This record gives sequence, structure tokens and C-alpha cells, in this order.
Amino acid sequence: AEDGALVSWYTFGDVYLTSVRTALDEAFAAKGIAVNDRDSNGVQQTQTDDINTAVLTGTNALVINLVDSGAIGTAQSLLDVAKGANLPVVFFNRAVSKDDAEAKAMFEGYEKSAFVGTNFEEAGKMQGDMIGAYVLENYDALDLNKDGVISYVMFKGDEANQEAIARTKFGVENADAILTAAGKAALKFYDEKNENKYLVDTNGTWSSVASNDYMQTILAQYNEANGNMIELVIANNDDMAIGAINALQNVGYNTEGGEKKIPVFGVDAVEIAKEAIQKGTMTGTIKQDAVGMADAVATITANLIAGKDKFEGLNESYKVVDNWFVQIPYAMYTGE
Amino acid sequence: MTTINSARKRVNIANFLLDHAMILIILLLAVYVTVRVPAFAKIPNIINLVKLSAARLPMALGVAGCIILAGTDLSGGRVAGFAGFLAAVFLQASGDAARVIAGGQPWPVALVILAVMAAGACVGVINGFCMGKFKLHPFIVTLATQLMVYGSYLTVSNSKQIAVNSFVTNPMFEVSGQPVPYYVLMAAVITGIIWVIWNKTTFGKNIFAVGSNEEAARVSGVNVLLTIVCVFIMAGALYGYTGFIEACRIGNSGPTLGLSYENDAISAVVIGGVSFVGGTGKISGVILGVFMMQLIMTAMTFLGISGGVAYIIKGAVILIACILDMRKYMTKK
Amino acid sequence: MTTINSARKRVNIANFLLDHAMILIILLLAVYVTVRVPAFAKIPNIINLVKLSAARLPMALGVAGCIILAGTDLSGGRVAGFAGFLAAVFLQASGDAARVIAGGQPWPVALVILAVMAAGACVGVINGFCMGKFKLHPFIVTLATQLMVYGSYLTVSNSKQIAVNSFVTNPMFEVSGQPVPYYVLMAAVITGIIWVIWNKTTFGKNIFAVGSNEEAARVSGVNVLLTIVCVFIMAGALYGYTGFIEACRIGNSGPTLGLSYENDAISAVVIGGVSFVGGTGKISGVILGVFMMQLIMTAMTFLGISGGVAYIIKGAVILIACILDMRKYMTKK
Amino acid sequence: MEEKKDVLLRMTDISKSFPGVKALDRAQLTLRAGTVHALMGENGAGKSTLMKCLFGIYSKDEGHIYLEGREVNFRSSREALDHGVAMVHQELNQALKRNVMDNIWLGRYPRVKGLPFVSEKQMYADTMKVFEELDLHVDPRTMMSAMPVSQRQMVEIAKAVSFHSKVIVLDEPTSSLTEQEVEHLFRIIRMIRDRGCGIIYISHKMDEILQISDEVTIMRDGQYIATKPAEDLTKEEIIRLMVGREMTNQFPPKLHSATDEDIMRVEGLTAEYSHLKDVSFSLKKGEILGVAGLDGSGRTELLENIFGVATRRSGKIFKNGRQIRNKTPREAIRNGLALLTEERRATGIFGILSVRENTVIASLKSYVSGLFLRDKIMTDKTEEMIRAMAIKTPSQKTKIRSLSGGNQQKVIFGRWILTSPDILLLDEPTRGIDVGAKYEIYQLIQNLSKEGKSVIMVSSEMPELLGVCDRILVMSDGRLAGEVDADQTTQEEIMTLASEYA
Ligand SMILES: Nc1ncnc2c1ncn2[C@@H]1O[C@H](COP(=O)(O)OP(=O)(O)OP(=O)(O)O)[C@@H](O)[C@H]1O
Ligand SMILES: Nc1ncnc2c1ncn2[C@@H]1O[C@H](COP(=O)(O)OP(=O)(O)OP(=O)(O)O)[C@@H](O)[C@H]1O
Ligand SMILES: [Mg+2]
Ligand SMILES: [Mg+2]
Repeated sequence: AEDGALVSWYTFGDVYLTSVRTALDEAFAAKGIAVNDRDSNGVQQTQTDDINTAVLTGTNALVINLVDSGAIGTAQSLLDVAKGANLPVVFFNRAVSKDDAEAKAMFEGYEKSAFVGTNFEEAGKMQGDMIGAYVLENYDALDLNKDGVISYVMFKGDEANQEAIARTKFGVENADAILTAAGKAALKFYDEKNENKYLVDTNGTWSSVASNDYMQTILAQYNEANGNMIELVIANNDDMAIGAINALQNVGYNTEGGEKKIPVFGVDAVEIAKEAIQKGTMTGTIKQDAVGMADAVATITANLIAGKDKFEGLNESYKVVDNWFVQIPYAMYTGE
Repeated sequence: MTTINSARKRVNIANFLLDHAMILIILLLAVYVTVRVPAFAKIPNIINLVKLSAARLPMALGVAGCIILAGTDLSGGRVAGFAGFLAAVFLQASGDAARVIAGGQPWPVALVILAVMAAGACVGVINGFCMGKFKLHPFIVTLATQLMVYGSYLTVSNSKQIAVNSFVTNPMFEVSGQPVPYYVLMAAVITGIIWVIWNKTTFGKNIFAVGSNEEAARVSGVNVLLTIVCVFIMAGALYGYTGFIEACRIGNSGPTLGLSYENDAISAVVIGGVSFVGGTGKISGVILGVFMMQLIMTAMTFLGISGGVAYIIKGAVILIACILDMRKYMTKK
Repeated sequence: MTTINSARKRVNIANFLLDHAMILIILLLAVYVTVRVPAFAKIPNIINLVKLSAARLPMALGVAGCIILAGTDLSGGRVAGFAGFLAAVFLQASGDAARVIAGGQPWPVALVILAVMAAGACVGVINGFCMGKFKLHPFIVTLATQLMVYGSYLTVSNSKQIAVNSFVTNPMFEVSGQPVPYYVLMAAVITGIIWVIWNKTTFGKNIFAVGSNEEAARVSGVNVLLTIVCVFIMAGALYGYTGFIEACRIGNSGPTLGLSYENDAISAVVIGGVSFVGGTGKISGVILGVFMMQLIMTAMTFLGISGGVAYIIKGAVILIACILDMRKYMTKK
Repeated sequence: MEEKKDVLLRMTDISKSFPGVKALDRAQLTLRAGTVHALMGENGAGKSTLMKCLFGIYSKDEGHIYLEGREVNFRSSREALDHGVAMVHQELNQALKRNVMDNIWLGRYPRVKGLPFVSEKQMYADTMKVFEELDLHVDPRTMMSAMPVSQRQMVEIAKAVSFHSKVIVLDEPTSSLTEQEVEHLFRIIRMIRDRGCGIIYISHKMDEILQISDEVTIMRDGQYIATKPAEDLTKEEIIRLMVGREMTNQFPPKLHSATDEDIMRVEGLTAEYSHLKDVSFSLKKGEILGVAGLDGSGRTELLENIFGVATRRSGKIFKNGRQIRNKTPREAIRNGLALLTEERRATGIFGILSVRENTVIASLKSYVSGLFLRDKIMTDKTEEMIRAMAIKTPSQKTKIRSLSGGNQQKVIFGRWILTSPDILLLDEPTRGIDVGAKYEIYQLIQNLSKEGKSVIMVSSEMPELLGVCDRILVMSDGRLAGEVDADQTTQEEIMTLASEYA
């Protein structure tokens, strides 16, 4: 029979991951490998159970989009399942650890394993860099009340998600680093009372509804007439960015071809964000190459199934670290 | 004699306070936040509160009907999500490269609203039928249909995200520079219609009768199955409408749209005095409950409370509000 | 005469099939999947099914008690999540740089289990008290406490993820090369204990009496409040235990731990014939329900059904199973 | 205060208010050991409320309760039971999904010696002992819901007796018992009385009261009226004290409004899910047709089958010569029928809805004008019914569950009259209703027949059937055993027919 791979996804309900899934299905099909896509619906236990069952179904490889990103314990337990069944295992997209050394140790413990993705802090760092550069370049135009500081709002997708935490942190820290190096003041969260310096989707769904509600409430209090208008919007993902833009548009900002514009940054580069950036209603986002990642995952998996060298035939442009980590870099997307 | 009188007076005051606990809490909270952040009580934020409440009210009214039947409905969120996607598809511009239905024109908004309400109503038919015919508990039925709706959504949409734009979010007029969108008017109209249905029609009376004593209603000639099905149809249609409005409000339809909306709606309805015991509930209570929930969420934004503490406060407020409301109904022994 | 007899016989066979519908569905499903993928009926997968069911059973038993009281409990998942975190903290190795409680030794496993069960029980006290004392509906109470528990978890844990390791997931012995871990034994012991409580103790009998008719229990001198509180304490403790086991099985305590577990548990329990009407339910039914749910999930993995379709099937199976089960109890007039 | 030695229980100046009603106004009761003390009064006089104050279900506003000379104030039923006070409640309060012995020992399960477990064996043995003592033949392992109401009632009585309490309250224990069962109950009551217990006996049935009780206390509107030895009292005297005026007759005069015209004919009615079999009869316009039979003889089933509440296997129903199907109550109502059900709480009232909602629910269509219901018409019609039937209620907005049983029954009566039916099916229409109200209901029934409406009335009270009906059908084990003329038959004849197939 033909070879098969079981791909366990964090969730089917994520727009970016869906684009990766479409690409991955195609990439596997091209290699003659049947795919069994599984949805964990954002629950680690569903994934763990599924993988435990999967090794009994006669599949030839496990491909895992870890739910609890950064949880080395979980990654290790799943790797052990694969190892116990002597099946190849490829993790991708969502990081297995916050610490590369720790991850390296884990992957080195089992030859038939690899990780395709990025350092999970990178998106946030790159977003921060992009914001820093943009703000520096347009500083005076952005500083609407001319108080010498840029006030911002940060939308966090999920209170406890490791990637959300990293993006919330570095999206501001990296921007501040650039600004302060150029002698400008660091970004200032619009509301001094908020010690967390972010607003979070309490349903943990990174949703545009949450950011839209927040933004609408904020704009009822903070505007140019009061001299305290929000001057910058940072969101953990594009959905939340779009939600914020919508609220801004309701009060006359960021309309297509309009004059008044508050810069809004997201992450993921989903279709509608790219459209918004083309139209000029959004400023920038961070893109991870879905097709490239899918291609790398499929290639490595096929190699491992065939018993060949892991990285044989891999696209040359991807950096391979220490025989376990294929880096699919993020890239800034500003529509240019 | 005077001591008895003054004691009575004290009891009366206590009763009055309990009876109006919800309004008092709302007022106290509002005063507290205003003292901390004066902008809270300014017109822009009041308009904002009205807008947020208007968006949430229709789903709450739908769920309220189900709760009056001594049931519940967990399908609201996912139905709204699916409806939002359908609305987005129907509204896509004709030239749009990503158009799901190739060719053709975007539908007129009224037709789109009717279509998504009809879609929601279909789910309501299944819900109501399983309950009325097979005597299943609403909790388990709607838990199941909710999964099925989400599954259908994933299958049909392939998690596509579609940008949405419609006039309903445009300003109808402005108050103190704060735009009031059309959907506020629509929410008011819907609320009015539901009020009439509940209070002025045979169907409405039947809802309360079935919720109070299904067997007695049957013997009294009420078509119980039809009543249950219609309540869930009405609810489904309102979820569909909510999906449309939410997609417009946030400018796109995505897979997380609607997720766990039903929980907020149910909380609001119960806070508003609609009891799970069935047979009791008022439109004014539902409105108050929805408003209260929005007030709390907004107050936390104003006070800069976020993260874990926000969850704790939200949970505590729901609990306290319900306890106070229940005390009102608790029969003295 | 013969026609009547054969008609009766047909009715009897139909009734027999209906009465054992659940087991028949399970068998048919198992046969179908086995024909498609023979490995499904091999010992390794049977052990796997037992393991998965053993992990889910304790929470289901906890929820079952609440449902027998004619209630429900939505706090299960989040309580398990918090408990998982606590277990992880207590189990951290003494040298661990990321140790939350600085210094000290990791606690012995038995103590950890007791501690997290106690933590879960505390939530149960709040749940039970609000219900029994203020007559609030379990749905709204547990919706609120669930938010509060999650909020507390976020506040305390600061979203930390902690790797967990314990002997409970180690193999006790092997069957056909498939290891059977200790927690299977533990689940069996817990099930036994709950069986005894339900069937052999005054408390157990009181649970069913209160669920069947609270007023009758009260006038017969049953301490209704205490009974309700104890049921939720028991449930809370079992959620706590589940949190510990799940953290060990996943190898990590993270924020998604426990998310929406309660829905699966409730579904399993209702499929297993525990009715929301209250007062009915059997341990064997709960076991069957849990097993059935796992069988379906596993079957879908084997058949490669996923995404949207998987949700639809899951929802449909829950619905059909409940309809078949309910038919058994429906009194005809 | 000096107590008479044999006084077991004394309740003095008990007052209790509910929102809008003063249910008890300085009520008194003195119960002596070894006596049966009847408590009488119209519906809503406060009998049940007084007992609930004693039993710790309600807390009294004012007054004192002395048990064997010591002041007590029970705050829960548990406390009352522990102090030797047991009660059979007016509304059966049982865990229907549990078996008989689980219900009997609820709250005090016997333990296995030295272990925290319930001893099923001992429970079974204890139950059998109680049942043997009381000469009850019920399997302790039967599911409560599987038994007819009368047996459930007997079990409830056995439970109260099994507490070996000093004071036993029986709140309308005979409302759903047959005459044999009542006899049986009286044997039990005499037995425990002779043990020195005090029994408080609440009932609306005069004959019973005079037969069983030693003393009678009469209440009216929450107030204490009098306590007298039973042998000094007559029916008429009791009624006078209860209603505060003379009542010479128990039944209003029969009007005999029956015409020769058949309004309804039933042919070969057989039920799908019960033992009702092959029942045929006809009903004349303006006739009052009684249905007699032993408990479980299928009388309720007959009415439910005609009305479409229960499923029919075969049989035909004709109204005015035209066949009608009556597959659902809705259809039956459209065909001009009405059914007053037997179990008021389960299938009659909408507890948390107001008197008005309860009154108009079956006839809503007639209040629609244009698209909407007119509140004005509904209010007027409700007011009309409240006046016509002298329903005692603080207002139309009062929740029906806070009315007394008799008044609830009248509200439901009103509900059906508003549907303007041609045929009324009444299942035990006077169950749990006081003499005054009973008379009013009989009057109502006569008036309906005068207006040309026909009535089928099921009752377990033979005198009531004889005193009200024109003709009586007798059911036995699901079949029609015979048909008698009410003016010429005797109770004996009916009893013989009723046990024909039993
Ligand atoms: N829980 C309650 N809330 C409000 N009013 C009540 C409540 N219980 C009883 N009442 C009122 O108290 C009065 C006395 O009622 P009670 O049930 O004691 O009468 P009763 O003498 O037992 O009548 P019946 O013969 O019909 O049983 C009635 O007017 C009734 O409406
Ligand atoms: N669904 C059913 N299945 C089987 N037997 C039934 C069913 N419903 C009723 N019965 C039986 O039919 C018989 C007739 O019951 P029914 O309630 O009609 O008696 P009744 O003469 O009206 O008694 P009552 O004096 O209590 O009103 C009873 O013996 C009862 O057990
Ligand atoms: Mg009474
Ligand atoms: Mg009957």
C-alpha cells in the first residue's frame, strides 16, 4: 500500500495554519504519501491521545504541529511515542521549547526526528523591529499630540499562550530598542493604569471581535479632541489588527484613501491583511512562508520514511541548524 | 408599636434594595469607575456601551426564549460563526478574485440578513425537534448540534477568511461626535418584535406555559412540539442575525467568529432574571443583563484591569448578580 | 393468533435491540472499522482504548454525580487545568532552575494527588454551596466559577509551562508488548470507590433521592445542602485528580490543559444513560459512555476522518446515542 | 403553665403571613395522647400551613409550640422527626425513581454493623416488618413510579408510622384512596392511636371525620373557631362552623337536563398502552354521566383516551353523529371537549404563572383581535371567572401555586369553561376540596348541564356520583362492567359491578 503520514494540527480554526495545511496536503500528494490530517482543536490532550492511537493505525510517519508550543515535556512525550513505535516524527511551525539547547538535546535523542519552523520569539522580534523602523521614520507625523512620545495599544491573543506572550513582549521591546538608540522616547502604553500593558482576548481566540470591542471602547475616551489619541496599534495577529482597523474606520481613521491614519501592525500575513495593506488601511505584518514550510516538512518526512538522509533534496535557501532544525524565516510584509 | 413600624420600615428598605439589586450594582459600579476615570460617564462611552449592547442583545433574546422553556442553547456561538461566513460569501463584491460563489452580484443586504437568519433557523429546527420529539435535554442536543455546525462550517469554508463590508455599521447619526450605527436601530426593532411576540401573541403565552408545566400545556391544547421548535427557530434566526452583524462589525468572517458567545449571552440572560427553572423572564431583564455584562467588560478596560484578574472579576460578578437576583425570588419560609 | 404472536415477537425483538442499542452501536462500529483497518481490533489498540478510557473516567464519574442531582458542572476542565499546574509545581525536581517554590524537595506522588484533589474539592465547595444555599442553577454557577478558576490559574502561574514526570504513566505490566500504565489501576480503584459510594452508602442513596425529588428528601430529614455540597466536593476532587493524571500523560502543564474536557465528560455521561432529569444513573453506564466516546474518537483516527467531518460525526453520534438511550426511558401513554 | 398530663402537643396563637395573605391568624391546636384529632376547615383555611409550621417547613411569625410541655421550634423536618413528629404531606412528596424501601428509610438508612454502608438486607427486613404489621402487600423493591397513586399514598402512610413518632400528622391521606383502602387506613390509625400516639387528621370527608376522630378542631380563614369532641358534632354542625353559615344539603337539587339526543357515542375504545379494552357507551346532550370503578379500573385512561392524551389502539368516537378523531388534546378541544385532569399539580396548574395566565391558556385564540392578544379581554374574562366561581385570590396577578387546592381547582375549571365546550370530562373534580367549594362545583356542573352541555364525571366518592349524576357507568379492570341509573341504583349494586372482572 502507499505510504501514509499522520499530521496532527494545533487547530483547523486558524487561518494561517489552514494555508499551511492546504500547501502541505499538496506537497505530500506530490510525493505519493497519503495524509491523515487531524484537528486537535486547541487542546493538547486531544493531540496526545491522537498520536498515541495513530502509532497503532499503521501510519508511516508522525507530523506534529504542537498545541502547547514551547512545552518541552509534551514534545518529549510525543517524541517518545514515535520512538517507541520506531516511526519518523517531524515537528513543525509551533516551537517545542523556548530554549534551543533543550530542544536540540531532545531531537538528538532520536535520529528519525526533526523540526521545521522558526525560533518562536522571532515573529515578535521582527514585528518590533518593523515597528521601530516605521515609527522612527514617521515620528513627527505619528505623534499627533506632539508630546514627544508615541502612545500605543497592544492586543494580546490569549493570556497564556507562549507565542502570544513572546509577541506581546518583543513587539514593544524591539521597537523601543530602535527608538531609544535613535534618541527618541520609548513607546508608551496609552493607559497608565494598566500594569500589564496589553489588552487580552479573554476567550483566548485571538479574535477580531475582542480587539474591535476594546478599540471601540478606547476610542470613546481617547481621541484627538482630548489630545490623547492612540498613535499606534500593535496586534498579536492579523485578525486582531483587522478588528482594530474596523473600529478606527468607524471614527474616520484608516479609511481607504483617507487622510487620517493610525499605523496598525499584525502578524501572519493572511489574505485579508495583505489586502488591507495594499489598500493602505493597515501598515505591516509578519509573514511566514506557508508553501516553503510545507515543502520542507513533506521533503523531510518522505526522506525519513524512505530511510534516506533527512535533509536530502531540501530547498537550499533554508538554513539547517545542527541536524535537527530547519529554519523557515519570517519576513516583514508591508505591501512593497 | 413604633419599634415594630421602624423594624418593618427597615425590612422594607432591605427588600427594596434587594429587589433593585441589579440596578444598584450597575449604578455603584458606574459611579466608582467614573470617579476613577471621569471619561467613563461621558457621552461617547455611553454611546459605546449602547453600541456594544446592541450587538449582543439579539443573541441574548434568542437564548432567553430557550431558557424560559426550562432549557438552554449552546449552539449560539457556532451558528453565529457559520452565519457570519455565509453573510460574507453573499456580500462579496462581484469582481472579487477570492469570490466563493463564482460570478454573480453581491446580494442586497436585506436578502443576506434573511438568508442567514433562515440558515440559523434550520439549526433551530433540529435542536427543537430533538428536544420536543425525543425529550432530550437541550444541553446535550445543542452541544451536539454545535459540533455539527462547526464541522459543517470547517468543511464548507475550509477556514477561509473573507472581508465583510456593509452599511449596517455606518453611522445613522452622530451624538457628540460619536457615530451611532444602523445596527443599533435594528437591535431596537428586533427587541420590540420579540417583546410583542412574548407578550402579545398566543405563541408567546404558550412559551411561558410550556416552560412552566409542559404536561399541563399539552392537556390545555398547546402544541408543545411546535412551540419548542418555534422557540429554537426564533433563537437560531437571531443567532444567524448576530453572525451577520458581528462579521460586519469586525470587518471579516473567520473560524473563531462566535466562539463562546453563547456563554456570555446565557450569563447575561440569567443575570437579567430569566430563570433556568423555566416559565419566567422579561425582556427588560434581558436588556439589563446584557447592559450589565457590557458595563463590566468596559469598566475593566477603563480601569486597566486585564489578564487573570479580569476573569476572576467577571466570574465573581456573574455569581454575585445571580445570587442577588435569586434572593428576590426565593420564597420566604 | 399466530399473526399477533409474530407481531409481538417482532415488537419484542425491536425492544431488545433498542434496549441494548448502545452496545450494538459499539459492536457494529468496531466491526466496521476492523474490516477497514484490521489493526483496530488487535490487542495493542484495545489496550490503548482502555488506557484512554481510564484517563477520562474519573472526570466523567465526577460530573455524573452532579447530573444525577439534576444539575451539571462546567468547571471540570478548568479545575483540572489548575490542578495539573499545581501537581507540576509540587513535582518539580529540587534542583530545577525554574522551580516555582524555591528550595525544598519534590513531594511524594501520593501527597501530590491528595493536594490537588483537595484543591479541586475547594472549588466544589463553592459550587455546591451556591447551588444548595442560593438555589442557583448549576449551569450558571459553574460557568462563573470556571472563569474564576481559570483567572486564578493565570494569576498564579503567570502562564508558566512546567514539564511533568511521574511514575503513574510508567508501565505496570505489558500485554502483547503494549504497556499498561499504573493509572489504569488507579482508575479502576477510583471507579470501585465511587461505585461503593453510590450504591452502598447513605450519602449515595441521598444523592439519588435529592436528584429525584429534592423536596421529598428534605421533608424526610435529608440534609440536602450537605448532600449537594458533598457531591460537588467529590466531583471537584476527581477533576483535581484528572488534572494530575493528564499533566503526567501530556508531560507538561500548560494553559490548554483541561480546556473543554467537561463537554466530553458530560457527553459521555449522558450517552451512558445518566439523565439530566436527575435521579438516574449507573456506574456501568458511565463506563460504557466513556468507552463509547473513546471508541469513536479512535475509530476516526483509524479511518482517517478528520476536520469538519469529524466534528459532524462526533455530534451526530452523541445525538443518535442519546436518542436511542432516551427511547428506552420514554414512558408511553 | 400547668399542662394537662395527657396533652401531647399544644400550639398557641400561631400566626403566619405570606406576601399578600395572612394564612394563619392566632391559630390554636391541642392534641392529647391516644386520640385522633381532626383538623377541619375550608380550602385555604390554613390547615396545611399550620402543620408545616409545626414540622419545620415554614417558620411561624408568632406563637408557641409545646411538645409534651416543652417549648419547641423546629427549623427543619429533620429536627421534627428527631423529636417524634412525623407527617404525611398533602402533596405526595416521593422520590419516584427510587424503590419503595429507599423511600421509606430515606434520611435514616440502616447501617451494616461497624461499617459505613447501608444494609439493604436489613432495610428489606425492616420494611417487610412494617408492612406486615400494617397488613400492606407491596414488594419493597418496586419502583415508586410503577405504582398507582393510592399505593404510593399507603406507602407514605407506612413510612410515617414507621418513625414510631408520638405525633403523626396526616394531611388529606385519603384523597386518592378507595373505600377499602380507607377502611384499611382506619385500622392502622386505630392501632397506633391505641399505642398512645396522637394523630392529627386533616380531611374534607365528613363521614370519615365522624367515624375516626375523637376531637375536632375547626378553622376558618386562618383563625381558630372551635374544638369539640366528635361525638357532640354532626355533619351539619361542622359545616356550619367551617363555612360560617347553614348548609342544609350536601348536593344541589338535580336538574335532570338530559335530552334524548345523543351528543357523543364511543364504540369499542381500546387503549394502546394500558388495559382499557372495548369500551362503548353514549352520552346525551345535557346529561351528567358518572364513571365509577375501583382504583386502577381504567377510568382515567378512558377519559384520557377520549381526549387524545393517551394513545388509542382502536375504537371510534362520534360527536353529533359525525366521527371525530381526537388524536391530540388540541383536536379534542377544537371538537368541543374539555378535560379536567386528575393530578392537579402535575398536569393542571402552571405553578409559577399567574391566575390570569392559568385561566386563559386554553382559550387564547378567542382573545386575539387583529394580530395581537388583547389584555383587556383577558382581564375581563378572568375577572368573570373569579366572580362566577368565587375564587379566593388576592389578585389576578397572584401566582397560582400560592392559592389553596380548592381555589386552584376552580381556576382550572374556569380555564375550561372559557373554551365553551359541549362536553366536559371531569376526573375527580372534587378531590381535596372542601364541602363549601364542593357544593359550588356541583352547582356548576348542574348549571352546565342546564345550558345543554354534557358532563362525564369520574369519581371515587360513591355518594357524589349518586347525588350529582343522571346515569353511571361502572368500570372494572379496564372494561365496562355495566351501566346504572343513578336514581335507582345502590352503592352495593355499583360495588358488585365494579368487582366483576377484578
Ligand atoms: N407558599 C405560599 N405562599 C403564599 N401563600 C401561601 C403559601 N402556602 C399557602 N399559602 C396561602 O395560605 C393560605 C392557607 O393555605 P393552606 O394550604 O394552609 O390551606 P389548607 O387549609 O391546607 O387548604 P386545602 O384544604 O385546600 O389544603 C391560603 O390562602 C394559601 O393561598
Ligand atoms: N402506560 C401504562 N402502561 C401500562 N399500564 C398502565 C399504563 N397507564 C396506566 N396503566 C394501568 O392502567 C390501569 C388504569 O389506570 P387509571 O389511572 O386509568 O385508573 P383509574 O381507575 O382512573 O384510577 P384512579 O382512581 O387512580 O383515577 C392501572 O392499573 C394502571 O396501572
Ligand atoms: Mg392543605
Ligand atoms: Mg386514575
